[in-house]
Amino acid sequence: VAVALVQNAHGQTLQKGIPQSDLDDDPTKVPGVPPGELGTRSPFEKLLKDPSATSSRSPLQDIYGMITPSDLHFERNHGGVPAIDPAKHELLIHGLVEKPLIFKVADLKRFPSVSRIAFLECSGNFRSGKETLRPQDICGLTSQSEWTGVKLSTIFREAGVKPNATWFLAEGGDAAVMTRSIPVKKGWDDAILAYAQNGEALRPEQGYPLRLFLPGWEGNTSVKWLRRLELSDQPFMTREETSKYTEGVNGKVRQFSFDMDARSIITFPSYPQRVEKGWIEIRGIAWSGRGKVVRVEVSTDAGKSWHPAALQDPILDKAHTAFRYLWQWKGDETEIMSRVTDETGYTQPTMKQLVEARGETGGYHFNPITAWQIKPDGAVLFKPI
Amino acid sequence: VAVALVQNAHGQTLQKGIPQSDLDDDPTKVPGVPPGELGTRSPFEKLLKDPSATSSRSPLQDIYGMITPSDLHFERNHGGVPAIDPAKHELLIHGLVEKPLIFKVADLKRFPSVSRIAFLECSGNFRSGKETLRPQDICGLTSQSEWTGVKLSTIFREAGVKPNATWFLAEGGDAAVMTRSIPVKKGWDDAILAYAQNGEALRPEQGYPLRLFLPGWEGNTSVKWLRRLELSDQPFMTREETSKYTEGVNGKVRQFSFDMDARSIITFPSYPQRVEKGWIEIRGIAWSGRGKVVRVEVSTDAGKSWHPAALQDPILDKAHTAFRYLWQWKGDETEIMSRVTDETGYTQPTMKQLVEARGETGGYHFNPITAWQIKPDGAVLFKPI
Amino acid sequence: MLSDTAQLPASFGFGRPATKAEIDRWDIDVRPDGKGLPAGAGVAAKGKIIFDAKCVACHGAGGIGGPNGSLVTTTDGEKSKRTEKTIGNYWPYATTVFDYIRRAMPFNQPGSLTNEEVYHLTAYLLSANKLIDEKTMIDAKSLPKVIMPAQKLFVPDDRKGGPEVK
Amino acid sequence: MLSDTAQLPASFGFGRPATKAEIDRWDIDVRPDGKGLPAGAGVAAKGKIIFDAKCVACHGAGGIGGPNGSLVTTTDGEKSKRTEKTIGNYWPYATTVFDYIRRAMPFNQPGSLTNEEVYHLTAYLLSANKLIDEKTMIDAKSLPKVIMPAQKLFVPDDRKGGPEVK
Ligand code: HEC
Ligand code: HEC
Ligand SMILES: [Ca+2]
Ligand SMILES: [Ca+2]
Ligand SMILES: [Ca+2]
Ligand SMILES: [Ca+2]
Ligand SMILES: [Ca+2]
Ligand SMILES: [Ca+2]
Ligand SMILES: [Co+2]
Ligand SMILES: [Co+2]
Repeated sequence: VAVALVQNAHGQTLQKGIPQSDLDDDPTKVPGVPPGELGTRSPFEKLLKDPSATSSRSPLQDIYGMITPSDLHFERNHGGVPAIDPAKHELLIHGLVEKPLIFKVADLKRFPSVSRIAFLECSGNFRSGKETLRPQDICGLTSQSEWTGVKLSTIFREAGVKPNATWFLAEGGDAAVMTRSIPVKKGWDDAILAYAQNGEALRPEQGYPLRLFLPGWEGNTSVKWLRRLELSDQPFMTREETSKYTEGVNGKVRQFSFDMDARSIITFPSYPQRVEKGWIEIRGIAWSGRGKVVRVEVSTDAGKSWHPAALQDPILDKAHTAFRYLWQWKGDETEIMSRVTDETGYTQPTMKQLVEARGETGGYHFNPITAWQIKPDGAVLFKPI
Repeated sequence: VAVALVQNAHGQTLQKGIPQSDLDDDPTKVPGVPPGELGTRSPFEKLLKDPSATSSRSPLQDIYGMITPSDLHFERNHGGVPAIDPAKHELLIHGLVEKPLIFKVADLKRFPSVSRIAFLECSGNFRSGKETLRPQDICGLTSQSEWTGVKLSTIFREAGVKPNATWFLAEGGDAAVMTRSIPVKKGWDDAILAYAQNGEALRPEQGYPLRLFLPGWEGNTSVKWLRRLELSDQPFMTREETSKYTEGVNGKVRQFSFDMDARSIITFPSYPQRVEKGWIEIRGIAWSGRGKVVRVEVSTDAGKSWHPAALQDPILDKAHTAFRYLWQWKGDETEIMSRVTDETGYTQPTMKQLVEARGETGGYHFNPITAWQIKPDGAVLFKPI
Repeated sequence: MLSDTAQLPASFGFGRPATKAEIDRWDIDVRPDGKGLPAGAGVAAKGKIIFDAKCVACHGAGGIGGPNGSLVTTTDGEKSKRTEKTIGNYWPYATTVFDYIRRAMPFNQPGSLTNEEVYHLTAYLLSANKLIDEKTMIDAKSLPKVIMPAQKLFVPDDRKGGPEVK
Repeated sequence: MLSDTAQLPASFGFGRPATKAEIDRWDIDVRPDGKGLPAGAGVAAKGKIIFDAKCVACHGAGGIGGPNGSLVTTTDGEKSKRTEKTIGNYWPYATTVFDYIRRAMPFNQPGSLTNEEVYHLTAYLLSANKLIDEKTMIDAKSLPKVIMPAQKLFVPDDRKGGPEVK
């Protein structure tokens, strides 16, 4: 069989004649592929998001470190990914401002810029129900990038946001003309009009050529394909902040629930991985929409005792933070789980605590402690909750 | 004309019927592409490395923030990119060790892991000669990733490196069977056996499935496609540390010049960009192989006066650090340039200082201050040195 | 010369002033107080005709039970395990019906309806949900006044971080 | 239970012991003291024949002036602006010639030469560079003893950071 392992033009030319049997032997005896215009991904790496009609989940169990490769960043949209010519895309800011303005993307790039590494998570990011769920299935609607753009506060100053403006509408240029009302305070605090992600322009699925990015807030508020900002003295009560992205809590409906509560998940070992007896480095990610992760604890005895995990530097504000805990597994059946505490002192709750506090078994903003069953044969299964 | 702007199967199906004229108008009236298995890059973004027969340069002038997209990471190899099946790849450690060992990549992934964001730069990373050079052409052989792997010190302990081991040979499994001798101390200090980059497995061009990563050291020592480590009481004097990667200095030949001296470059504005009168955010990256960047200064008057630039957090050890300086350009012809100071107190020199210190006008490890000419019409040209 | 980009000039001067025409072209939102509602009016009977032509395939006959979700409250609430959230039982503001349909529906032809059509559809869906009488004319005046039963349920988020689970 | 992965167990037990055969299969390096040189021997005359067949296209007749660089020092050093770096004028150790050719050359068929062929080629290139007599037999004993003129030039890096530019 002829193979082309490096998938660019050079690779296909140079390597297509190499019989598989030679590769089995010794790559040092085969001239390699010369440098190219774009790097490739090894065909041995099968990295895929898991798409439904409305979202696509990041393969958390396959991801290392804190950066999500841009093509594996989760997706959630309400009208599909639009095809936008960046030269024609414009952002309008109007309403309670001194000077209504229109910016081309190129105009926005001229303003002082800022970069920050932060997670983005959909508030509908929880699934349970069967043992054969992967981290990707349970909570694959979270990803992390380095976002670059202009601070929204800079644009607020430029347009002259009036003192009586308390909310603003962020509107996308997609088929859903996605809209959310955001408190103006968030705009002054740390909102970014992002045009880049992990060193390059935003990917189309993440809002190319321009999106709002609200660190720590539920993903839907970081409106993608952003084309309009209207300053107002009240919220607009759009469909996404009334019919959707609200949740029943003790007979009421909680609205404008922006903050993403602190959460963690063990990504190794997890289903469908298997473990062997001996030393196991338990690995995972932890994050909080309210600041830094200060502590992650791991239990390897089904929650009876908890032990501090090591956190990987740099520990950033509102960012996925990798944690690790070294465990010697003797082969006994057990359950492993993690819980995070953030800088506000909030500790990730159990499902039981969440249900007790809210009087609901589902809805948005479910961030329960997630346990994995370790079977004597090394199989790892999700523990449905 | 029919266009397919989102380049996955869905995109091609859904959008191929959209006439270009509709896209000109309003993407809100066109159903978008549903979520997919892999994200895409907008076809409007033309990001390419610039390959020669032996290397390929990162488009620094097009990159935002501190992470280099993995497919734009620079390349330098001496026998091409090998095609390696990760299930068959092995690492041998032997020589002055108690227990010679062989690890599969999967074995290495079981050890305690570490991640760090750090630059990788080729020591041959300097070109000059004409005004129409981009940052990519001048010093595109530097890139930055989040690297994940196992500390080499962990593997040293596992194999039992003997006290008399002072050097080790790192050997690649490519057609060059690349070899470098490395002081054992670096192995204990901060060397990583890296298997992942920016959240996913190493890319083939960066050493898939395993590479050595030596933070702050000249790129060639971070041997890619790593297959063997031999502990020794002396260096091996391989071709890459004698005939190559050595440099004439005042009549002598400097060898084992590992550290990458501190360096910075303004990436905006730079050739072939153009500027307009008014406020310009001068942007660039600065880094040092000897620790953190502590200061970047910018001159907008051809080096007569220097002003501190803002550094983007997080400022990491041996990492590209973004800097910015806000400048009001009145339209006069001038030159702009940057210089970095690292935590050892080393300040990036001028070419004149380098030539005076070394008695050579070329060779490895040239890190001079780089100036851009700003022409009255807004053209930006490199100032050859 | 500024040494830190945090010390910004009063204005950078980038971008261009937006004209009224440019704002009006995009300013399609409708607030709960009716700000943003265009001229025009609608009635349920006309809305039903449009609904049956353009919406029924996805949202079901009478707005109940379609593949993309019910829009109208059913009376068999007791029977189903969890009552489906609809305009009638979950939407706090009637203006959102107009706003959302105009911006996003029908899903396969977004932005294709006239204001008049949206008024008719809004009247139809409010009437089918028994929120207005089937004869009530819906326009910029009347729509904000429609009383939505769910509105009293809505409370702003009171989570604040800290030890308490909420 | 360890709370920090910095406190490591004495051994994790991952990987497997390497057998001598497994080490020998890959242990192809040659040190300046000759450690690693295999059995066999070579002479320049035989090396020239191999060179003309397998190397000349890339490195030029007599190892001078090929598209992939000269390997042999020319006498017209004065004429060219900068003397090309070759084995004769820049390589500090003769053992590197054997090591490098065996591991990486010919570029288009790497790893294809026998040890005997590499000894012949090494002898030829050393002789062409006038570092050995054309009759000298090169083997594990003699190769490390070849005196390389460039060796005295090599000094370890003395850059250390700090204010000094070096
Ligand atoms: C091709 C399928 C389709 C058609 C036709 C369609 N819709 Fe929809 N509708 C949807 C989908 C899908 C959603 C959910 C969109 C999302 O993901 O946010 C939706 C959502 C809605 C909602 C919000 C429901 C809620 O509870 O939040 C309303 C109201 C609505 N549609 C009204 C209409 C009207 C009125 C029409 C006809 C003019 C129509 N739809 C035609 C598919 C359709
Ligand atoms: C198809 C072209 C080609 C052929 C044939 C070839 N070489 Fe090379 N040779 C190269 C290239 C290219 C390099 C530089 C490799 C690199 O990038 O490190 C090189 C480098 C060398 C060097 C190191 C030169 C230096 O100054 O560092 C030696 C020695 C050498 N070759 C010897 C040989 C010998 C002996 C043969 C034949 C057995 C041979 N080459 C055949 C292309 C070739
Ligand atoms: Ca074979
Ligand atoms: Ca048109
Ligand atoms: Ca080889
Ligand atoms: Ca409005
Ligand atoms: Ca639309
Ligand atoms: Ca050896
Ligand atoms: Co919410
Ligand atoms: Co060097």
